[in-house]
Amino acid sequence: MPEQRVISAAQAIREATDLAMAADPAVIIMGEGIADPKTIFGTTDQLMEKYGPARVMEMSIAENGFTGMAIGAAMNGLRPIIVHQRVEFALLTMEQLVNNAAKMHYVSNGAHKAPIVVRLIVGRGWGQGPAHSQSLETLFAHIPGLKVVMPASAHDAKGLLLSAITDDSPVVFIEHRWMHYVKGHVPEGWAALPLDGPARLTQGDAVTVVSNSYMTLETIRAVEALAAEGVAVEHFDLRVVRPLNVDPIVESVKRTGRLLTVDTGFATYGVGAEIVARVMERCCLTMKAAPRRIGLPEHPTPSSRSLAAAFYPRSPDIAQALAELAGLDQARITAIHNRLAEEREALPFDVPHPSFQGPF
Amino acid sequence: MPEQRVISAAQAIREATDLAMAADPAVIIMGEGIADPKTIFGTTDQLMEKYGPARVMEMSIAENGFTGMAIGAAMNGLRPIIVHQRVEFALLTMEQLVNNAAKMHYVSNGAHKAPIVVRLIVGRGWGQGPAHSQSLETLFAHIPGLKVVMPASAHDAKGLLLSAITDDSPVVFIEHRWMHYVKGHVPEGWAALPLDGPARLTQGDAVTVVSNSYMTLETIRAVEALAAEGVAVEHFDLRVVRPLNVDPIVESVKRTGRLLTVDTGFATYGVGAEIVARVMERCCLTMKAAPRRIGLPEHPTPSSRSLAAAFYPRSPDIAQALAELAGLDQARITAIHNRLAEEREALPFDVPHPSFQGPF
Amino acid sequence: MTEAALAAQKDAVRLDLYRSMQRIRLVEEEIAKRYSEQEMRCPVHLSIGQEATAVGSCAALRNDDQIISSHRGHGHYMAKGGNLKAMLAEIYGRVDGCCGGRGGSMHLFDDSVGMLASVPIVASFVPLGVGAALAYRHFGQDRVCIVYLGDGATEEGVFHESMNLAAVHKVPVVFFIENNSYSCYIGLADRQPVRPLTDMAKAYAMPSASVDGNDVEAVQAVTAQAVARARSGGGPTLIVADTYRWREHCGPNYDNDLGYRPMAEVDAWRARCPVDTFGAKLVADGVLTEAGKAAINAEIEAEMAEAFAFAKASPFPDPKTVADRVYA
Amino acid sequence: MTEAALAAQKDAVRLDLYRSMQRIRLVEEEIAKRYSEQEMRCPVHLSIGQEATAVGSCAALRNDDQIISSHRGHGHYMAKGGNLKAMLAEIYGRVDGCCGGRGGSMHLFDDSVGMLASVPIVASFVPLGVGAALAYRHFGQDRVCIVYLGDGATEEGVFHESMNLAAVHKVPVVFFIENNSYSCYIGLADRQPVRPLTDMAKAYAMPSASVDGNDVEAVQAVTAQAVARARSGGGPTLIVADTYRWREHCGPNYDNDLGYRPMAEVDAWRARCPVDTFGAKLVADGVLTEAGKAAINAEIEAEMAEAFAFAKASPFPDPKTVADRVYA
Ligand SMILES: Cc1ncc(C[n+]2csc(CCOP(=O)(O)OP(=O)(O)O)c2C)c(N)n1
Ligand SMILES: Cc1ncc(C[n+]2csc(CCOP(=O)(O)OP(=O)(O)O)c2C)c(N)n1
Ligand SMILES: [Mg+2]
Ligand SMILES: [Mg+2]
Repeated sequence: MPEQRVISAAQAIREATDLAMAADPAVIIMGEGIADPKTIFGTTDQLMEKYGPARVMEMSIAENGFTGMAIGAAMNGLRPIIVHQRVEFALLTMEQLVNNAAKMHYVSNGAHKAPIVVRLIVGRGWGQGPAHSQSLETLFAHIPGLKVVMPASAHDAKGLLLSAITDDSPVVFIEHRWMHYVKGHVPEGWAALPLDGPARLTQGDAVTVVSNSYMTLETIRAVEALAAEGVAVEHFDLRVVRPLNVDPIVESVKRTGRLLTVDTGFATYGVGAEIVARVMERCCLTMKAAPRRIGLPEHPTPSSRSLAAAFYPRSPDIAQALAELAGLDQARITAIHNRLAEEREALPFDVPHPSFQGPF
Repeated sequence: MPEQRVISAAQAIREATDLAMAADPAVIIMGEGIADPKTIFGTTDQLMEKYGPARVMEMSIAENGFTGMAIGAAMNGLRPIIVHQRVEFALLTMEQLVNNAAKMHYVSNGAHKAPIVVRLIVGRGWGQGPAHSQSLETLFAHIPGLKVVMPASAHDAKGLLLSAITDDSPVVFIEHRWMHYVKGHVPEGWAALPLDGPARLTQGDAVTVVSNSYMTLETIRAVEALAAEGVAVEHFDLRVVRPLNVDPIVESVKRTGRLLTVDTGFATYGVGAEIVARVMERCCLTMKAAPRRIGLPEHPTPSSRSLAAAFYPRSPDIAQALAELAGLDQARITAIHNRLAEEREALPFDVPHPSFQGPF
Repeated sequence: MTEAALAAQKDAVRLDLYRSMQRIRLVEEEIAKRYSEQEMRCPVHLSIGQEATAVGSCAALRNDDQIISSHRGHGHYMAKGGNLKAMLAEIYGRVDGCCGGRGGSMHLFDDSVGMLASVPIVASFVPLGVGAALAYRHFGQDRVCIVYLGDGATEEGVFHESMNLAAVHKVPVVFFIENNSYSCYIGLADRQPVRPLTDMAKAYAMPSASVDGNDVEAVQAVTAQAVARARSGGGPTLIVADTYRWREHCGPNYDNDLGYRPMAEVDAWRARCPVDTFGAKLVADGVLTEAGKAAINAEIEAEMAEAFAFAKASPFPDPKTVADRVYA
Repeated sequence: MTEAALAAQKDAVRLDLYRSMQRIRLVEEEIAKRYSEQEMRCPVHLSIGQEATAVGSCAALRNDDQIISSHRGHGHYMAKGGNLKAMLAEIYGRVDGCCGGRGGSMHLFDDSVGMLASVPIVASFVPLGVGAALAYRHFGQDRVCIVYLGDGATEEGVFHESMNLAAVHKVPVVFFIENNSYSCYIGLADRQPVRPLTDMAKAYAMPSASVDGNDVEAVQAVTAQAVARARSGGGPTLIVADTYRWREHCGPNYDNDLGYRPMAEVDAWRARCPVDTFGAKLVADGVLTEAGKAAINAEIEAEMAEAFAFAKASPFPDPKTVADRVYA
């Protein structure tokens, strides 16, 4: 068997972009800092050298303007990828995304397309604070006409980004900053993955858990902890937040009768709310326990690390919820929680893992 | 008993604004067209004459800029009311609202306040089309630090607006265009109503229904139709979308075991999703039927009235869902639906009621 | 070509300008007249009084050039050679409308004549035009895009972002401001400091020009320069054309009774009617006769009669298609 | 006052300018030095090299005037008389920080010295300053607000909306552009057309001034004029001060090895160090001696030692308070 290649999600994103640009001269990339020495955490590395400034367009600090520019260019046949270093910067572009990008195809009765990809990066850690850390996928997922993708692995980051770029509709592609560091087996070449919804990461009959983006990584740890206790959790990584395909989740909950959702963004009016609602519309009368949700609490992100530690739910919290849903006794619940919590206490809360050096 | 005064919601909004401006010189109003001859559907009528241009500030077409201006003014002690003639114009202001208004108090550790009211009007009818008809309450309700209010009656419009203006936090106040015409008993004077959540409009043990804004009016008609059939529906008008108080709804669903939500905005990732999720977290195991949701479908608003008629859910749809949830037999369900549908067919779909003349 | 042939060609061009303005005028007046039938159930923003800006500027374009417009887009669509049937059917909400009835008056899209889009959110379409023009360069085309915007739209930040982006990237775009000095009922002085609107171009070292927006030939001349500059790689230009909206901001009526603008102002602008003054000039120059005018009117009336009949006969879109084409 | 007293007063003012710049320089350098301890766990954007803009302009303000700033706000806070303990505790994420540790380096709020806010979203704070200034007038106060922004921030539409709004409403605000000609690693020429940044003021018929941003007295003089105009009801002014950031955009290090800017450029600006050149001038003028410099340094070192110790001793905010004060 050939040895499988391991790269980081940041490298996978760069590779997908490079492949797409090589395959189609209509693909261009626009953003602030895409050609600077930091190259958006390495995700646009060498693209300027390879494709030049006509296709790797360094932009003025004018997010709304260049988003509209991308939409207009897309209407005339280009396939722009926009990058924002933080989700928050895209708040300036909501009007363009919601009114123009999302509705162009519909309103023109199919005459126009607006195939743009908007890459948004969720900040976390190192005191990012309230305006550099929001996830906000709900804001985009609420809008018909947009697609919203949130990968959680290097493999999916590459495959889903390839499909996002070739998709004829506008796609918001949300990357968690801590996901960039995650490494995994990623096939070489054009390894597109369909934008078709949840991936089943583990099988099980005890509880169904649905997570997205970075929180999938925390959830994997929690699911492992339950597996070690003999509790088989069925874990879905949602991946595509809009259009939302809950069919595999419904099928699973019909078996397990138990559901937990884990959001990377705010819980209230979050992705989990829609999943719970859809699943309950179809499974309510066969539930064995009430559904539960985990997500960010009802306040902004504080900068100080003592407060940030109290802000972000982590694998021990997820494991505890899973164990409670599975009906374990209190002693086992506590044991699982504490084991994970100890493991976690050993690492600083505000950096993803030891290889993360910088303050940014 | 003294005769009760009947005024429209538009008049009630004007009256609340006038009272608040008279009571506190720090209250100002800012917007495009607030002092023009149309006075925002009459809601700012005579305010310029009474309070002058320093407090009734006609604004340039710069929504993001003047929203930030309002926030800065609020930090220094003013209480600006912003008005946008359509919800969509506020998409240009999301960055200001989400990052500055919502977080100012929290980030400054309580030192600053940003007491602004953002009045947003939901367009409907007369071919408004995709960019003049969205409700989008989810976009604001997802953000901790904002309050989101959606009145459905003249009485509540006045009372809740008074509280919104005196509230020390930023409040997004969403008015449906068709609600402006609704008339009702409105007390004179300072008749503030607390921003404390759902109002129970009818009592009943058969089904619980939670609606908001204009859809409360459609729901009232549906609930009446069921009452005529001897089915007692418990109807809540949500009124405050954030902070969300579901306690009375949970208490009700515990009795009825049946829940329908009716949104004015898009159903997916809508207000109903959060209500269903919260109620299910507490009532799942005692439900008699799966919860259901009604809201706008998964596409933009078409302009043509043949298409718009297929876009907006109406009282017959709500009555049908309620009847199905209540477990009525098919014949009765059909009868209820058809009766309401006939009543509806008689009126044009794209205007609220005969007194509505204009194209706007 | 002989001098006579040249003169004849010039006359023909001038007649076309007149015909195109008169077509807009008569169509808009017919829309106004029929609006009270309540069959065109969508907001309409008429361009009566502003015909010369659309016609003069579009006359400087090729068919494969593009334009992009706002809520007040009828005139632009017609001036760019738009299909009257498709426009009216759109306003009537019918399936044969240029957007299949989905957009209404404020969304006129027709690629076949280079009407890229019209968009009802003020200034929202401005960066779309910059991007559209960026694509020309990318595909090696020498096309140009005109972005039409009102004086009100210049207050939106995105207009400035777009000016800067167009200037830095030397995009082949012309920003064409139709300055009717009102945004709805609010005059310029309440919204902007007093200075020539062309001063906004200075912020981006962008060439600019002022022009009498009621003089169709002057508009054509100034636009032709800007278009030539853009086409030859010289980048964007800002044009400010002063003109006047005769009727209410939105809807078919006059609203001078509301008192938001002085009657003397209205009368002065009406006295400078872009269609009539140009017609008179053509008559004076011996290019047009009263009979010629009548013939043009008859021609337009015939086109209109057919187009209105077409629009009203066109079926409503099938409600079953309401959810189609959300995703491409 | 006698001539001698006047001269002494002038000398004292000049010494204050020097002291204030040197304080910023030494504090920022100490932050840079200690950053690798990984105890200040938040992004920091140092203003080393740009001390004269903050100090010169704040010297033109009264204590009850306000300023508003960006991600690069340390210098402004200190120049406005900010509390070093509160600033450092904030950067260290401690409960005694000016925002109780909730904001970090990019959120410095301190009403007691007129530091209205700093906000890390580029240009997002600009309209806040216009609104803050609107409130003065409303309450009959003759205060003024300075809004500090970088050259990059001028590309955001909201800056233009704010300029227009301030001009129309004649709000007592000064837009102060600290032009270090970079936005992160991208130079001005890649982001804007070539022209003086002051040309942006022409778009709003707004008075403007250019100034050497490394000459603290020139900055003070030009700002004083703008502040006087604003205070007396003359409305806003745009000031453009050219200066230079010495270290990396974000973080404590130098980044000249990255090659995004020529070393000759860096060296030329360093040779024009705002602190040292002014120090040398004061020495030449006989206002300052080497011993005086040492005394100032000692004074600042003492304040710093105390403030860093205070910050590090300050407790972390109680996690139990994390959900407090969401709503007022
Ligand atoms: C972002 C936004 N704000 C406000 C409106 C409401 N509105 C529609 S047209 C208009 C006036 C625009 O004035 P101008 O740009 O001068 O165009 P004109 O109507 O004079 O042709 C306004 C404010 C809107 N559609 N979009
Ligand atoms: C809206 C927005 N876009 C992008 C960023 C990322 N960003 C942070 S600082 C900065 C550069 C700003 O340059 P300038 O205004 O010149 O200030 P300087 O850093 O030079 O002091 C950028 C692009 C941001 N914080 N906000
Ligand atoms: Mg106008
Ligand atoms: Mg800079």
